Amino acid sequence: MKHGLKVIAVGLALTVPSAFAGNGTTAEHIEAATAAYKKLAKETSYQWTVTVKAIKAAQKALDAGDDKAARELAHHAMALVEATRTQAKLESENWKMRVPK
Amino acid sequence: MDRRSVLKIAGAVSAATAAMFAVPRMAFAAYSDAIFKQKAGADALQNAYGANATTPSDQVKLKAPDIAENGAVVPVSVETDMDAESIAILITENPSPMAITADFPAGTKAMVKTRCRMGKTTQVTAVVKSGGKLYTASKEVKVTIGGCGG
Amino acid sequence: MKKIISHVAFGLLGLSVSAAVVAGPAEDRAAFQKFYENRFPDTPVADFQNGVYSILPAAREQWEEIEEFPPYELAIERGEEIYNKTFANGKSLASCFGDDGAVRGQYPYWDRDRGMVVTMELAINECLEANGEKPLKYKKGAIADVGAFMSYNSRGQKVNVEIPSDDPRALAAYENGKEHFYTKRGQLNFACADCHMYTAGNMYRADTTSPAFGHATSWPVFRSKWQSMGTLHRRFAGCHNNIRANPYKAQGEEYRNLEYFVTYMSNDLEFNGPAARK
Amino acid sequence: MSSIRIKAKDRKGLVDVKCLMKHNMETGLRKDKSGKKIPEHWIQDVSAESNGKVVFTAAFNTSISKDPYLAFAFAGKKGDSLTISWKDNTGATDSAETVIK
Repeated sequence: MKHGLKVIAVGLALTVPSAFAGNGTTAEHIEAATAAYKKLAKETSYQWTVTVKAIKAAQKALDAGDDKAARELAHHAMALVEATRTQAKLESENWKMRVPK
Repeated sequence: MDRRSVLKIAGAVSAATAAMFAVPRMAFAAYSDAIFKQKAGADALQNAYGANATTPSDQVKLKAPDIAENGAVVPVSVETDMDAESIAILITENPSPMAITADFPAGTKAMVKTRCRMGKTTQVTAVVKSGGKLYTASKEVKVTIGGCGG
Repeated sequence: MKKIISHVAFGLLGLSVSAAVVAGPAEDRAAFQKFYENRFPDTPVADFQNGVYSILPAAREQWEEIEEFPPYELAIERGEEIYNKTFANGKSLASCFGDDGAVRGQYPYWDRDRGMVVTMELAINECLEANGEKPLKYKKGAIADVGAFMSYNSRGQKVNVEIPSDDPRALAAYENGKEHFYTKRGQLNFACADCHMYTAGNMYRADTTSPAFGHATSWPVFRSKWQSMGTLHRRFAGCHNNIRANPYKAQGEEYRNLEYFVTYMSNDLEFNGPAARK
Repeated sequence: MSSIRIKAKDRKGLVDVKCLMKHNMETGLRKDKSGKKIPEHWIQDVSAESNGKVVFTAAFNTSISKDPYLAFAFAGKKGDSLTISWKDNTGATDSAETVIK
């Protein structure tokens, strides 16, 4: 149960892993999020609809010239990818607890 | 009700489509914008029945759910043991409240069942016309939106 | 824990078979069905095939009104036409599934030759393709109409999914479906079991979740929300969207295995499709 | 094939009628994908006739659900004919005939 809450918390968090914060152009940040999403999709069967939406929204904001919003959305997408990965990792074992005996 | 002009329309329609559908000549009940496009229920009643003074009556049996499963298809039925000529159903919160009028010639039971659309939580009123007077029963139907099915 | 020890003990005694028997699908199913019987003691077991209406009397009343003249009757008619339509090669779906298509009870099944789960919808399309016809789209439209016709003629057939114990691949497919059912997915972090087992009957926003016991019996359904017919896999995809997980491909391996598991869990109920749902 | 499906059963001198009419019942409030309003299109009048005599009439608003359902009952008997017809706001009509069971 604790694990479950953690996943939601990460998933909803808008803030970013700090290592990622400053460097690179916003376009690069969007690219990085897209690449991370694609990698996740290859490695697990877990993907969230919101991640794709965030990436698209980031691109749209960038195209509209809103660099700050685009960057935040790219970071949000990256956080969602990380949260999905955490979920996949936890669930690879945790599902067994839910099977009634 | 202008029965003759209704017959005329029905006749014309049936002539026009006889080759395709072989629609028999028959009298259609009178739809009219004056009843069904009215924004106020009382005006709709006035235009349908020539009166809008109503009396609540427990002899009017209105059946509708407390909470609609889906606002797009809410089962509603009205029935009465009174000797009735017509039944109407009004849905207060809809853009034009009058949903249906049903007329019963002699020998037909004063009962009608249908499925209605309700855009939001609303009062539903059944009106029975009997002996020139209007009797009613009302109830609230809750329409919820959102959730896995909504 | 005790159970594991006893398995080990059996194994040591040379009764290795019993481990598989004790912990296998049959035991899963017994525990699964028992869970719902305990959670909804007022619902007669056979009634679980009616979905959420088996536990919600107020909704049931409206559903029964709809069932007086259900919208899926038009789908059955359309389905019958498609079913009897002659292919370019002179055959028809009836050549594959018999005069009335009353074969619902045979699906889903484990196809030993191909090592995969075969559902009724998949079989319909394979029949079409084998006869040089174009396959149908899997979620709605003609496939749901034909399915409605075939299911209607199959009403009352017992759900009797088999997981052949002599083919480990069948058990693996079952286990894959089972894992899917109990695994949390999507941003909302829900497993099928969270909504449709452990909190079945609770309100989620404006809706009450249905028990998963009986989930697979009534398809295809006419759903008021869709204002059209849809297949079980259409609903699977809708559920995944709701929890913000990417849906899987209709009739892909993931959903076929999930159907295999969910239907097996409803063994001994009856197929009662098509049905009307909210 | 007619757009109307009828079930009519004699129950001790009272004929129970249930019918479903295939019709979109467009309210005029819906928009299509391009954002254009879909014009209202709905059944306005329904009439039932048995052995040449009108036994039931109804008028509908757009608030009657898609594929309208109607149930009513009249004095009649097994073997009698029953014809149900509708007319919509475009002037289109359809009808279906059945024998009471």
